Amino acid sequence: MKIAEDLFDDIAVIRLSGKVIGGPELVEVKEAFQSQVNHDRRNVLLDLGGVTWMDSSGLGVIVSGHTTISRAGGTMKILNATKKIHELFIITKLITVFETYTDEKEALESFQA
Amino acid sequence: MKIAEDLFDDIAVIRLSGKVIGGPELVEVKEAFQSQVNHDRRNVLLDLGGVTWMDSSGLGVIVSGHTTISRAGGTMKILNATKKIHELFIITKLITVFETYTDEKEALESFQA
Amino acid sequence: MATTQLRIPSDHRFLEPAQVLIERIGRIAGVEEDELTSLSIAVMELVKNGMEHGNGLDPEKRVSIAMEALPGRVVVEVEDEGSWVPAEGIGLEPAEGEALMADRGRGILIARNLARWLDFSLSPEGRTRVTLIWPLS
Amino acid sequence: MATTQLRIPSDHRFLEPAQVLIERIGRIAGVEEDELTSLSIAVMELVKNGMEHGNGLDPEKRVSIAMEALPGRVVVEVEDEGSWVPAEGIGLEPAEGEALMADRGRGILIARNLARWLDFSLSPEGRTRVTLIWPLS
Ligand SMILES: Nc1ncnc2c1ncn2[C@@H]1O[C@H](COP(=O)(O)OP(=O)(O)O)[C@@H](O)[C@H]1O
Ligand SMILES: Nc1ncnc2c1ncn2[C@@H]1O[C@H](COP(=O)(O)OP(=O)(O)O)[C@@H](O)[C@H]1O
Repeated sequence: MKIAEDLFDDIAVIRLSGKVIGGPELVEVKEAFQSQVNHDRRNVLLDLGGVTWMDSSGLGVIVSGHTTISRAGGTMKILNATKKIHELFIITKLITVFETYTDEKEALESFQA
Repeated sequence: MKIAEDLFDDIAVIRLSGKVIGGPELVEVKEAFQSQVNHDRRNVLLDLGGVTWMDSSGLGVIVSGHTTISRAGGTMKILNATKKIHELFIITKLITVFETYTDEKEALESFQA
Repeated sequence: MATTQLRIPSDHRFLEPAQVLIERIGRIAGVEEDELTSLSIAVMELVKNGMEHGNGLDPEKRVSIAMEALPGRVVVEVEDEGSWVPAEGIGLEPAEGEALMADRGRGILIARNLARWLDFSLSPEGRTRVTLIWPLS
Repeated sequence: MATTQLRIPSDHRFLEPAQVLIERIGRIAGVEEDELTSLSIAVMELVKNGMEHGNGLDPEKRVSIAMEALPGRVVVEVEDEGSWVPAEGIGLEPAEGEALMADRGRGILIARNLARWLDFSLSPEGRTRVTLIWPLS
């Protein structure tokens, strides 16, 4: 698993890639979310386009990030969930909680609205 | 494992790549050697540059190919054995049987000599 | 064909090797290429539960994964060193309301939804055994 | 850390998944990155022997690979369902002369040369067990 970050004006894009499979790496993802709050960034776009494998542990850490950011008055949205990952959001009904996008430009603009 | 073939004048270059790990794929390699003899090609250069994994079964099929080609009056030489594979040729003393090259041009020219 | 079996210590570092093996054995057993990820997700949910809940992440305790190809299906059995009897209907329905935002509690739900069939039992030695059936098309 | 164990049917299709697993477990056990291929070559020579010579490629018979990290070394035990007692000094010296060009007979020589230590015994159940020790630097 890899984590990369981009900043577009006041929107932080966190890009996960590889296998999100559990253990210490999930703590890293959690910290990436917490770090946005610490830097007073409220608009977070989580790019899952490069994630090749993820299970409920990955969902758990995304949900907890969403909660952290919401509590700080911010919003987290999801970009490019692959078909398999989208299926996990549907099975767990988390799809009702997250705004999901397949186009980065559109996703970034949605924060401005 | 993949097998590709190139023909330079009267020299057949057989390029193996991937994992040469045993079972039916070894039969394919054997057939690639036999096919040179069937087509009356006597100069065979075996390119191992793309082989990422090989063990004694791979050596066995190379030795048997060498025998097949020698019996038909031809020669088989080895190109680009990686460090790990070269080590196998040394351990087994097969290095005393095969001419090995690390430069394709040089290897091809050696058949002309 | 005999059963393939993998036993790993309860340590997160072994999850990835297990996931890779499950997909490769699934492929040999005849699972479609585009279903291999779902198979490994379902099985790994159970393996992770065995490591974490069954074995309390004690690296001296192991989780066993047995995979067998039978006509029309692959049967996977995941065993840990605990002896757990789950509540009736566990993982049948997604959480609602507040609970929807819990950090955990989605593993069995996901495994159940991806596989055709999931069953909890105790092995002859009294250990937690989860059986998953994956249909072959 | 408990032993990791893989049991596979005697079918060549399982060789590649086993090789991949051995390298991953070797990495976790602390084997250097550039030694992982040599480790997996050495172990797979034994696994292939178990499948072919010990089990006669009967897919109902299995080969077991157990890997354990101990201080300074990784111990690998490969067992099949035969009960073989090898000749003294097997695989200590490379073939010479005519025999150099034989199709087979290089597996144990290679395993011996790549690993620090190789030993043949029978398990308590009387089955062929080959033990390989890989030093950690
Ligand atoms: N192998 C097991 N041994 C003991 N308890 C288990 C086991 N698997 C699951 N459980 C229990 O069932 C609950 C639900 O499991 P699951 O749906 O996978 O979610 P999670 O593991 O994220 O909590 C766990 O929190 C745990 O209490
Ligand atoms: N697990 C085993 N069970 C029975 N016989 C074996 C076993 N391993 C090796 N042998 C015997 O030892 C011989 C030498 O083995 P090896 O050096 O690996 O070469 P190869 O397998 O290519 O013949 C084999 O041909 C076989 O007769």
